[in-house]
Order: sequence, then structure tokens, then C-alpha cells
Amino acid sequence: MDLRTRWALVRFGITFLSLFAGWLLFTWSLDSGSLLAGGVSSLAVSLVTYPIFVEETEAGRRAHLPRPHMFLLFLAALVFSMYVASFRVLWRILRGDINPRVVHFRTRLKTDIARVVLTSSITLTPGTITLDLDDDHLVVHWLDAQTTHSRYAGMLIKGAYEKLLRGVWL
Amino acid sequence: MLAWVIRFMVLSIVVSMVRVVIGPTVADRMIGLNLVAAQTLALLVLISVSMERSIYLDVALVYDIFGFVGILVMTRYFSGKKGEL
Amino acid sequence: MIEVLLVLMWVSAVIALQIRDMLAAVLLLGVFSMLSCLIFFLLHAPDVALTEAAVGTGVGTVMLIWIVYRTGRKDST
Amino acid sequence: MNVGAAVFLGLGVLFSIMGNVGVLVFPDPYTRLQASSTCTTTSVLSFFIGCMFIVGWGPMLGRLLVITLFFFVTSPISAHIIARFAWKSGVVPWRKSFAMKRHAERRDD
Repeated sequence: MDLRTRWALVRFGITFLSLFAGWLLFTWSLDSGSLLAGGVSSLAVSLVTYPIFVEETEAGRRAHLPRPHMFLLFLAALVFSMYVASFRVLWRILRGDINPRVVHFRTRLKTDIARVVLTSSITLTPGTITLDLDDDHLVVHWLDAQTTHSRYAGMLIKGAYEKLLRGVWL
Repeated sequence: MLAWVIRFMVLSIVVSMVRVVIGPTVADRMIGLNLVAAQTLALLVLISVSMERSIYLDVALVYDIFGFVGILVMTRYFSGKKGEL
Repeated sequence: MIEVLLVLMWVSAVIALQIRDMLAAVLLLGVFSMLSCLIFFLLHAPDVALTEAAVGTGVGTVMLIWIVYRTGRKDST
Repeated sequence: MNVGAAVFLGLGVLFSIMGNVGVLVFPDPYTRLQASSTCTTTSVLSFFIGCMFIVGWGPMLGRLLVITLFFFVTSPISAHIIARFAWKSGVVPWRKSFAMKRHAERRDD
């Protein structure tokens, strides 16, 4: 069994487990018939779609599989900072003074999935929206800009997320 | 309490329709559509929780998936044509 | 509550008929189908609402956008 | 109705009001998108968490978790593609200094 076959098996297992977890959450029953139907259908679907669900790269396993405890920590930090930033934007809307600017900066994350998660979490935090992502170059619209210097703006916007994400994906 | 929240969300959809109607550019109308879609999703979930039937939540999931596909297709077709907005 | 939604559907349909920009008309029809899905849901018909959500919001919008893309955006008349 | 549900539903109502006000008062599509998409994401997420407090342990909780997860993935992506559509089609962002300068020029005329 060479390395490619083993990696394909791992990808197939990930796809099957996530589909089956979705089935369990959605039906919420432990009948044998329900479990059998879910298992057979998620087996069939994951046989077809595993090359799309987890992409094949040459980077190795650690680039794709997140560390679970760091990922949960990242989600908790994301939801907390979402609420804090929502209150800040609410104050901005009430007072009516906004200073929107478009800033450019680069990220140091290496894998594609980590970059996509960074982009989504920047968009999800109120006050900043990612306009474009080109390889490692982000264009961000910032509601109350304090600086337009690329490096400081990057430190202020992506600061904590990037540090946490470097722990999650490699 | 849920009934009052549902009535409030219907009023909120009425207010956010204003941006769909008066928006000067197409991007503004698309923002209004996204806002109406998110609030309709919240309204579907709130109504089905107040009715206490788990079957009704399927509609919310299908609605979420197809609204996302609709917005994706809208921007996908028209991002190639420049200067028409 | 249903009366408010019906008035809103009427407003969006009339504006979608009157407007010159075809893409904006398609967006308003998307709002129309969302509100009609909500009305079916309020009238205790979740299966009809499911079909309306799939067809009206997804497939109908995709087909209309494709037609607008093939023919042109401005209404000539 | 327990306390957690009341708190989260109240937060959702508050953010929903502010999202609508922001969409109505802000000057250009990007700032409107800031107000609408992100404040409304927070409000809808608050509604979902409040509904989870209401329904308790049961089959509705699983479906609510699936819907919340899917919304959490799709909402920032749809906001991002709307912003990218506006950016690619050449909508100029509103800037404070430009508006002030134009206002001063208009005063001089």
C-alpha cells in the first residue's frame, strides 16, 4: 500500500464520517433501519465525492486536518469577537461618524483552506469586509480606519485570528 | 414572547424592502435581497419553533441552500461584464 | 401578519413589472418568491413552501438570470 | 421561557433594528453591506441560539444545529461575493475626506 492509496483512504474516511454525522444530527434517531439507510447512502455519496470534498495536494496530511481543540478554541474566539465588534458597529451607526477606507495587506498563512477561513472570519467580524483575495494578498474594506499603513492595518485586523489559525492548520 | 418577535421580524422585512425598491445601483438591491433572505430564514425558524414541529425546519434548510445558490449565480454571471453597473 | 406580507408581495410585483433594468426585476422577483414561501409556511403548508423555496428562489432565479445574460440588460421599449 | 432565551432573542431584535437603520442611512454599497450583512448575521445567529434554549434536548436541536452550521458557513461567503461583485464592477468607495472637500468646494461657489 503506497502513500497515495493511504491518503485516498483517509480522505474517504473523512468524507464518510462528516456525512454520517450530518445524517445523525438531522434525523436524531438510533433505529437500526435509519442507521442502515444513512450508512449506505453516505457510503455511496462519499465514494463519488471524496476527491472534491478533500482536495489532493502534495502538502501532506497536516495541511488539511485541523487540530480539534485549537479549532474549537478558534470558533469560541470568533463568536465572542463577533459580539464585541457588533456592539462597536452599533455605536458607530448610532453616532453616525464613520471613516471607511480600503486597505491592502498580506497574510502569512500557507494553505488555501486556512486562507479561506481567515477571509471568512474577517468578513464575519462586523467592521471589516474582504473585497478580494488574490493568492496571499487581501483587499479589505474597513469601516473605521485608524491607519492606512499596510503592516499596521494587517496587525490590527487579522492579528489574533492569524495567530490562532497558525496553530489550527500546521 | 415568540409571537412578538415574529411580528417584529415581519415589520423589519417591510423596512428592509425599502432598500430593494429605492437602491440606486444593482449592488444595493442585492444587499437588500440578502437582508430579506436572512430575515426570512430567521422568521421561518422562529415560526417552526413556535409551532413545535420538527418537520417544519426542513423548509428552513432547503431555503438557506437555495437562497445561497441564487445569490452565487447572480454575481457569477454578471461579474464578467464591466462598466455596465 | 399575512395582510402585511400580501401588500409587500403586491408592491414588489408591480415594481418588477414597471422597472426598466432587467437584473433589478429579477431581484424583485426573488423577493416575491421569498415572501410567497413565507405565506405558504404561515398557512400551515410546509410541503408547498418547500417546493416554492426550491423552485422559486433557486431554479427560477437561475433560469431568469441566464435569460437576462443572453439577451441584454436594458429594456428597449 | 427561561432567561437565556430572553437575553438572546433581545440581542437579536437589537441587532436587527440596528442593521436596518444602518442600511437606510449609510452612503455607499460597501458601508451598507457592513451594516446589513454583518449585523444581520449576528442577529440571526442570536435568534438561533435563543431557539436552541427554547427547544431543549430533542430532535429539533439537531436540525437547528445543522441550520446554524450551514448559515455560519454561507453567510460570510455571500457577503464576500456581493462585495467582490461591487468591487469588480467599479463602484467607488465613499471616503470621508472626499465628502468634506466636496462640501467645502460647494461652499466656495
